[in-house]
Formats: sequence, structure tokens, C-alpha cells
Amino acid sequence: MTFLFYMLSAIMIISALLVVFSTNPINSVIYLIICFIAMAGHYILLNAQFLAVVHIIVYTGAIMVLFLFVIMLLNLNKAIIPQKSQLTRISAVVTGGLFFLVVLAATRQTFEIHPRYPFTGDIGLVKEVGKALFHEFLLPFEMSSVLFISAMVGAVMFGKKDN
Amino acid sequence: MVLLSFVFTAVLFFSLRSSGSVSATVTLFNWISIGGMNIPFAFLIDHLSLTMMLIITGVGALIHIYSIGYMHDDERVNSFFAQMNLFTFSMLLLVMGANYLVLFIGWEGVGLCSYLLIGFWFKNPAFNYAARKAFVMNRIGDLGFILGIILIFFTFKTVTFSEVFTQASTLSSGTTAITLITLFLLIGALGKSAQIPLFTWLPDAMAGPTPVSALIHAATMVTAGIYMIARSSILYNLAPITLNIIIIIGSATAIMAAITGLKQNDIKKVLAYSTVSQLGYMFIALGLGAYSTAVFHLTTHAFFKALLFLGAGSVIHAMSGEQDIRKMGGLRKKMPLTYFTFLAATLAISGIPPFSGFFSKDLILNQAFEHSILIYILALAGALLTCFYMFRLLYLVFFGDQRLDGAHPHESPGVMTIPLMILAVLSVFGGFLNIPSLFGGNSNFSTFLQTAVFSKTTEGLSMTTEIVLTLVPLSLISLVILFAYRTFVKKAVIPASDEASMSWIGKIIFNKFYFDEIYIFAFEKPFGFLSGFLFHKVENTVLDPAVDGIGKATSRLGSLIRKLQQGNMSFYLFAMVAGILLFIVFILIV
Amino acid sequence: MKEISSAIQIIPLDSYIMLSVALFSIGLMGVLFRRNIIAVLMCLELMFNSANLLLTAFSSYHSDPAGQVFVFFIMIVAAAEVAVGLSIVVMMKRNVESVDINLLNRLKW
Amino acid sequence: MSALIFTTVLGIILLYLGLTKNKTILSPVAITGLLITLILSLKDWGLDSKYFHDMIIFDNFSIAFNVSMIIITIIIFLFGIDYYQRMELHVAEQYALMIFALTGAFLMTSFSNLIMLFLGIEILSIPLYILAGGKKASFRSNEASFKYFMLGSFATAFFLFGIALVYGASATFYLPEIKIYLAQFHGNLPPMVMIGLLFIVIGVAFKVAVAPFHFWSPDVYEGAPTLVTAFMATVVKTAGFAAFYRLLCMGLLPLPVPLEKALWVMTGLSLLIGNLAALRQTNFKRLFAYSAIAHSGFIMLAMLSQHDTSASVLLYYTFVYSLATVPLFIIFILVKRASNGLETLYIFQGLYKKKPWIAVFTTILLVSLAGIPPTAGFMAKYQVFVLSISQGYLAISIFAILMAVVGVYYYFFVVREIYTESDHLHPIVVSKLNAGIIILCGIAVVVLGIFVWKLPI
Repeated sequence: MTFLFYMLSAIMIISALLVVFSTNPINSVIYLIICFIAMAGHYILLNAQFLAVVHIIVYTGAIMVLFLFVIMLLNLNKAIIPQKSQLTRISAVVTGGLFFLVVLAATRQTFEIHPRYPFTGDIGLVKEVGKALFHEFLLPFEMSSVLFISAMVGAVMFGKKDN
Repeated sequence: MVLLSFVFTAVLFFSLRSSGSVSATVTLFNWISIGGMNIPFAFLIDHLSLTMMLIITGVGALIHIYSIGYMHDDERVNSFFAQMNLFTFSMLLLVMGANYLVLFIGWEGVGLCSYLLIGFWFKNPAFNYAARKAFVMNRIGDLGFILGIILIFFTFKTVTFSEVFTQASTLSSGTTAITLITLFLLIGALGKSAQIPLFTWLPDAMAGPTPVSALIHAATMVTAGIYMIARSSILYNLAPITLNIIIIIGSATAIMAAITGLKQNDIKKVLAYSTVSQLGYMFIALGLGAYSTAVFHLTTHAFFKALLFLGAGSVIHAMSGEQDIRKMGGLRKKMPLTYFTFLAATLAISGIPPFSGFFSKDLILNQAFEHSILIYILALAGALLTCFYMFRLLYLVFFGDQRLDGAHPHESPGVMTIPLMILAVLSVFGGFLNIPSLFGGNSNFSTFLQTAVFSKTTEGLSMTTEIVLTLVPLSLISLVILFAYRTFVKKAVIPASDEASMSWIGKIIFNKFYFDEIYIFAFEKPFGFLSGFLFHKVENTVLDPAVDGIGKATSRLGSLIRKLQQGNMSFYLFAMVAGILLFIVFILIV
Repeated sequence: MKEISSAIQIIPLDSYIMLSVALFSIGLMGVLFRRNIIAVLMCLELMFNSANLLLTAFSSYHSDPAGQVFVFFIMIVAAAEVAVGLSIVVMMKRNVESVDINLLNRLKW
Repeated sequence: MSALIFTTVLGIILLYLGLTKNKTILSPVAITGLLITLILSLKDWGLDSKYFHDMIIFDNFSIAFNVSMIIITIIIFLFGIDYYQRMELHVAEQYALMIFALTGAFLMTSFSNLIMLFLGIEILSIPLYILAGGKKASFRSNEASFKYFMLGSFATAFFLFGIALVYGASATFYLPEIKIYLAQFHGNLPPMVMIGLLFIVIGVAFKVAVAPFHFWSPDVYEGAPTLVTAFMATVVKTAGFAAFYRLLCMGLLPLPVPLEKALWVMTGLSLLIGNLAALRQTNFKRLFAYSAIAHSGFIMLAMLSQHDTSASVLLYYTFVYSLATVPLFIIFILVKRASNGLETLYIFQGLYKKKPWIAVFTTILLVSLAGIPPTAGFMAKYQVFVLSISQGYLAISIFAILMAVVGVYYYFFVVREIYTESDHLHPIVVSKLNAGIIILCGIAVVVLGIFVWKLPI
């Protein structure tokens, strides 16, 4: 189990780094998909089966395909855009590293977090999540339709070619 | 309109008199109540505000009438009157407010109107600049003022006059809080009443139409600072340090402005510096704790300075816009009415009995003498200088030969001269409001103000001292007038233009007589130098840049911040992350 | 199944926090690092997902489904944002023939 | 609640009306719809109704803010009749998107669960990303849109991470429960929670353009279509601050000391950067962007001086600010049209000559923003200062007053231009309706300043 965790984590971190460092956007997309699949593995480990499935469907199935589609559409499948200057790249890495250290230092558990409810293994099942979603979180669920419709309107508005 | 309000004020004045009450407070509505603070929008009518209201509406009405003639061919005459009325309204609000906040609103209002009116002829960029300068300097003063109000609120938990003063009278003298409050209020007064170091806007403000200069920069707005200090007399009585500072600033301003005035050749600039100098006088009186004397001088000054400005306006009108006194001359015959009224005002400002200025100035000098001989000498010197440059102005403009070719000066229309005459009558007899006991009077004016203004009591001078103190300045003043007469009328000395001054002085030395040499060696050179020094060096290189410098420094910092906004996304992202990182560290450390 | 579902009981919460922070930092680094707008968008997705992972871990730890529902909403929003972002990219590409982030510098000062 | 539902329906109705290709009916429908929303909102007054397991609470605070935002949106739409007359495509979409953004704003004023705050911010932001890019052919508009989107999403990522951290510790998204949870630490919060709260605050602070998270705002304000800029500067800001207030003063009181200090730093920075940078601007929209940052600083000052009246002062300030800003943008658009699309301050030259009345009311509005009596802008600033001083924050108040003085200066740049002569004499066309809006707002600003010093909450 612990082995599985470290395995998935390693895959995730390495592929995430490759997303950042590979120059070709197509490669970035592929690595990001690997990273997301590893993340789905984490969700399963964490007992969130529903999320794992949704994650695969939404991210790898929809979002990443959208990325790929746009890259193909705009003919960006080569590393045509030059990298940022050496200095900027180094400072980006340094900033990222600094951020990691600072936040890590701050979030290390120096106090006891008590689990709110006694442990059960089925909160991540579709049934439980669905109950919460359509009961407690009904309003946000409904309101997210507004979000979608406006995103849709925007995508259509921008994507359409005006004459 | 303004005339009507003058009538109303007069009615109010007499009704208050007959009812025998001391003050009346009118609360319109409860205005603000927030954070444990209650401020009614209220007016306070007492003897002090009534006096001010009479001045504002009375002088204001005359100036409005005058403006009908003066501005009649300006295309924006409507907006001119609208702005003048707005100004009068704000000024009334200022003097009638029953708490510091209403006062402040009027204060800001007059500042705004002043900005609009100075820049009235906005086609000229220099005028626009002058307007902005006035506005900025006033804002610096306002900043001090609002800080003062805030401190008052902080100390007393109220800003209503009566409550503040009741609470203040229980405090002991010289408390830090009171000193700070009075100092901050003083900064406000310095800006509005054009004292060192915030006076440089006033001479520049002469860019506005002449009636504006008369109304705003002589008779009313600049006296707002005096009014405010007189209103807060109880607070100031508790702050001896501030009073001393006021004396120092007042006498410095009086002397410095008078010296600068000696060499000015623009008719309005001369009057502007004389205004600054007279305001300095009022400040001396305030600093001496003689608030009612200051208000009395304010009153007489309003009469004769408005008259001077309007007379100057009449001259400028007649000379088709020419303002350089070197190009005038000989107007006495052409414009007799203007001449006589101008003469009356000049006599008044010089302090010749029985003209109004004599009484008020004499009172200030007496009180200065009581306080310290040094201040007395300074004030006296200022008075003599005033006398000199005023007669220089008078002689150059009205005596001698006409020096501008092609001009056909003519007397102004009746709508302009009638206000002049009324003001002349006031300038002549205004002093009788407050005849000191020496001349058999009973100081009506001071007594009248006693209920609203709390002057420091003085033991009074002996009869002989007072007589001496009256006679000494008088004799000196007559000498100065004579001297000016000889210089400018008999010898017809015309001040040279600034550029040619050195060679001109050389010529004079060879050609002129004894008097001229005295004039040059004892007067012209040192004072000319001093005057030039004050004007060019102190004012232009120290005070102006100091005030401007603050502005420049801020705006430079502004450019720096602006440069941060490079338009580059990566930079924004970096900046955001850096900000977040710093905040994390900040939060963890604090 | 029983074995897998108890991961949160075996692996300390700290590890998950560390993992999420690492992922977040990598995403952040990528946003600063890349010039290609599309790559930058991908790095943003990484950042969102690190928050998701963290929420899920906490949700499992507390045995509270609310956290997982929140993750679900974040996915919804992320999808919407990606749709809008990519359409902006398409529109831009039409105007300037490039997706270089450094070209976005006409609005400044 | 019915108001919330009605606005979403209104947006969809507008979208469908767009199919009829009839632009003229859009604005009347939108305005009527908003008026109905206004009435529906007011019907909830005083009820403190809670909906859907306390997801949102329509108390007087949120209703007051909603009403103020609806009024401002109506003013914007009234002008939209004229503005969108010149636009051929996607007019219905723009109306609908603004309505949707307004829905998001409603959620932000009334949330009591972090998920509603998150969704509210997103529902507000996504339409704005799109609206900012409304001029599709203009690269500036594209750039504004993308910058806003990119930086906005970046801030959202932090916001989410913050929520995750806070959730991790407290195991809840409900503000009242978080408050109870935090109380057990007696102000001595563990660093993890602290950072979580900081990230949440940064997410909201970004939306209201508080320095140092303001970098997007000048660029986006400049690039976006002007009417959208007006919407961003007013409604979005109002909603942002309402959410901020709800989060901090209703959810987290007493504020943890380090967080409060960080917020004070942000306040000071906003005042400084906003006012000083505005001094050097020649572009009207950028000038207003910086001045908006400065106003954010003042509002922060009111918010952080926690007192019973803070909410009321906040409402008064934002409303008065919006009331003066929208007509100024309208005037700007009209003047810009007359000068071939230039955006510098110089285009205001000669306005007095051409339209004296409009010039006078423009001056009044500017004077109000500058905070000079007797306008409402002065009352608003004054109340802020009184509040902060009476709560004992003397130093920062004096600094803010100093900065307010600087602020007067740059607003008077515009005033100066208005009264300066100019040689170019393109006529400025102001329709009766627009002149009416401008004059009405001008009068409202003065009337509010003299007679109304407090809006009911």
C-alpha cells in the first residue's frame, strides 16, 4: 500500500516536471495525461472512487482532448515558440522551489487534526457523494449551470468567425 | 441676490440686537451619527459670525454690482456670476457653521470657487497654472486643518464649537493635545490666509478677474483663517506656544510682503503683497491674543482693500487691460472719481486719522507695544513700508504725465463708480465703529464681539504712552508720504524695468540730487536688493520649490510605480508570486 | 477492496499535504517558466489539481463527503475555465498568429 | 432567492431574444427584468431568509448590496441602449453575460458557505473574462481578456488551495462553523490554517484589485470595452467588497492578528500605489483603474476598522463611488467618440465650450470622487476616516488623508482639461437619455452628500 502511494507519487511528480520542462506542447499534454492518471490512482487509494472516475472522464477525456484539439487546430505541434530567457527560467525554478519550501514549512503538521467523523470506507462511493450533492449541495449544483451557460456563450462567441 | 442676503443679514443683525440674546443656534437636521459621533448640520449666529456675514454680504454685494460693469463684455458672464454666488454661499456656510465640519465644508467650497475663479480666463495656461498653485497650496493648508479637526474629535469626542469650548475651558493651559490642535488649525489658516510659507499663491492668484481679487483675495476668503482662529480663541488662549508662533509668522509675513511690495510694478501685484502684509498684521493681533482687534482690522481692511482693488480694476478697465504702473500716470484728471476713492483707501491703509485704517492699525500697534518693543518696531516698520509703496502706487498711477501712448483713459460707468463711492465712505468712517477711549469713544466694536471672542485681557496703557504711540507713527508716516511725493511726483522717478536696473541706477547717481541719492543708497539699494532677494531668491527658489518639490517627489514616485506596470504577463505573475511569498513569510513571522 | 480503502489510515496525512504542495509548486513554476500560452494553461490545471488532491485527502481523512463534492465543483469550474481560456487563445491566434505570452505587452504603463 | 432565480431566467431570456436579431428590444427587456429583480429583492428585506441548508443567507446586508448593484447595472444598461446601437454582433450575449455576472455577484454578497463564495466568484469572473474580450478584432481587447483570465485563474488556484487547507483543519466549509473552529485557538492559529486563510483572502483581494495583487487592473481596464470597464469598476468591486466583508467580518471575527496586519499592509500599499501611479497617467481608463485601486484602499480602511457601522459605511462608499464612476465612463465614451477613439485626458478639452451643462455635471462627479464637500464622495471618505479614527487607527488614517489629498490632484487634471480651450471642434453628441442619466447621477451625488449620510442595512 505504502509502496503504491510512493510509486504513484513518483510518477506524478516526474510527469508534472516533464510537463513543465518539455518544449513541445504535444509532449506536455501526454505527460499531463500520465500525471492525471496517476492522480486518479491516488483518488482510488483515498477511497474516492466516484471522483477517480469523474476525474478520468473530465480531465483525460474532455479537457486534455480539448487541449490536443486546440494544439492541432492551431498547428502548434512543434516547439516553435522560443523559451524564456535563461535568467527568467532560473528565477522561475528558484521561485517555485522557494514557494515549495515556505509553504511546506508552514503546512507541516505542528498540531493535531482530529478526524471529524469515525472512519468509514464508503464516503467516496457514488451513493454517498450523490446524497451530499443533491441534498446539501443542491444550490451550488444548480448555480453551476449558470457558470456553464456563460462559458458556453463565451466559447461560441469567441470561436465563431465573424464576417 | 447677494444684496438681498445682505438685507436679510442686516435684519438678523438688528433682531439679534433687539432681542438681547448672545447667540442663536439653528439646527437644520441631524447629519452624521457614526462611530459614537453625532454631528448636526447646524448654523451658529452670534456676534462674530454676524460681523463676518455683514462684511461678506455687504462688500460682496458691492463687488457684485461693480462686476456688472466690469465683466459686461465677457462672454462667460453668466458662469462668472454663478461662481461668485457659489463662493458667497460657501463663505457664508463657513462663517455660519456651528461646528468644525460645516466650517470645513465652507472652507473647501471657497477653495474650490477660488480655483475656478482664478482660472476663470482659462485660455491662458499661466492663469491655469496659478489656479492650480492656489489650489494645491490651499490643499496643503486644508490637510493641516482636517488633521486638526480629527484631533479635536479625538480629544473632545465632538466637533461642535460650544461643546468643544466648554470642555476645553476645563483643560489647563499648554496641554500637548491643545497645542497640537491649534498648530494643525494654524496650518490651515496659514494656507487660506496666505502666510509664510504658504503665501506664494496669493500674488499669482491675481490672474483672475479684478472683482475676484477684490472679493476673494482681499475682503473675504483670505480672512477665513483669521476668522477660524478668532472663533477658536478659547483653544488658542490655552496654547501660548502657538500664539508665539503666530506672532513670529505674522510679523515675518508683514515685513517680508511689505518689502517685496516695494519693487512690484504690476498694480495688482502691489495690492496682493499689501494684502499679504495686512494679513500678517492680523496674525500679529491674533498672536497677541487680541482677537477682536484682529477682526476689527479685518473689517476695515475688507473695506479699503476691496476699494483699492476695485479702484485698480477701474484703472485697468480704463487703460484697456494695462496693469503696469510704469505705463500709467496722470490719471487724476481723467478719472477724478476713481482717484478720490483710491486716495481715500490709500490714506486708510496708511493709517492716517480719521480714516478707518488708523484706528485698527493703531490698536494693533498699541497692543504690540504692550507685548514687546521688538514686535512694535517690526510692525511699525511694516506700516511705514506699506505707506511708502501705497503712495508710490498712488503717485505713479494718478500723478505726473500719462506715459502710455495711444490710450484714452476715461472714467468708468456709474455701475462701477457707485460701489467705489460707497466703499470709500466706509473706508473713511469705518474706523468710528471702534473709537478707543483716548478719543472719547467706548470701543463699541470690541465690546460687541466680546460675547463670541475671548480676547486676552490687557491692563491697558497710560494716557501719555498712548498719545505718544499715536503721534510717533503719524509723524513718521507723514515723513514717508512726503518722501514718496518728492521721489515720484516732484522728481518723477519711474521705476525701471527689471532687466535694465543696474545701468539705470548708474545714470541716476550722476544726474539726480541729494534726495535721490538718499533714496538710492539708503532705500533703493538695500531695499531693492532685499525686495529682489525676497522675491527672486526666497520666494522663487526656496518657498515655491519647497512646495512644488513635495509635489514633484510624489509624482516621481508615481512614475516609478507606473514603470512597474510593464505590460508583461510574466512580470505580473512573478510580482504576484513574490507578493504572496512575502505575505506568507510576513504572516508566519508576525 | 478493503485493503485499498484504508490507505488514509496507513499513509500519514502529512505525505499527502507534502505531495499536494509539491504539485502546486511545480504548477506555479511552470506558469512562470513557460512562454507557450497553452503550456501555461496546462500548468494552471496542475495547480487546480493539487488543490483537488489535497481536498480529497482531507475529505477521506475526515470521512466527510463534502470535500469530495467540492472537488467535483472544482472540476466543473476548471472545465468551464479551460473552455473559455482556450477559446480566447484561438481568438488571439487568429489576430496575431502566435501564442507567445511575451507578445501580450501592448497594454502597459 | 426569487430575485436570484429571476436573474438567471432573465439572462436566458435575453439569450433567446438574441436569436430574433432585434437589438432594440434587448435593453428594455433587460431593464424591466432588473426592475422586477429589484422589487423581488426588496421583498426579502428584513426576513433574513436562509436557503438550501444555509448555503446562502439573504439578510439585510446582502439585500442592500444587491439593490445597489442592481441600480448601478440599470444605469449601465440605460446607457447600453446607445452604446450597443453601434455594435452589430453578439449584443444579446453581452447583455446576458452581464446579467449572469450579476447573478454571481448576488451569490458573493449572500454566501455562508465557502463553496458559494467560490462559485460566486467564478460565475462573476467567467462572464467578465469573455466581456473583456468583447471586441474580438481588437488585439488590445484580446490581451485584456487573456490577462484577466490568466491572472484570475492563477489567483483562483491559490484561493482553492487556501480553502483546501482550511477545510483540512476544520473539516467544514460553513463560515459559522469555521468561526467556531478558529475560536478554540484563541487567536493563536497554527501556520497551516493561517496560510489557508491568507490564500483565501488573496483570492478575494485579487478580485477587488488590492495592491500588490492589482497588476491586472490597469491593463484590463484599458483594454476592455469601456462599458465593461464601467461594470468592472463598479459592480464587480461592490460585490468583491461585500464578499470580503462577509468573509472577514462575519466569518472570521476576531481577525487573527497576523492576518489583520497583512491586510493593513495591503491597505497602505493600495493607497500608496493607487494614488501615486494615477498622478502620472494620461489615459483616462488607466487613471480610473489606479484611482479604483486607491478607492479600494479607502474601503479596506473602513472594513478593517471593525465597528457596527462598518457595513453601512462600506455600502455608502461603494454605492457613491459607483454612482459617480458609471456616468463618468459614459461621458468618456461620448467624448472618445468625438475624438476618433483617442483615450487620453486631452480629449476632454473644450468640453465646457461644447456642452456646458454636461461639463458642469462632470465636474460635480469628479469632485465627488475626489472627496470634496458638499458631495457624497466627501461624506463617504469622511465617514471612513471618522470610523477608522474612532476605532483608534490614527496613523494609517492620517496616511489615508494624505493620500486623499494627492487624489484630488489627479481628478483635477480632468477638470482642468474640461475647462481648457481646444482647437479641434468635433461635435459631441449626447442623446437626451444619456444627458438625463448624467445629470440625474450628478444631482444624486450632491443630494446624497448633503442629506443622506447613511444607507439602511
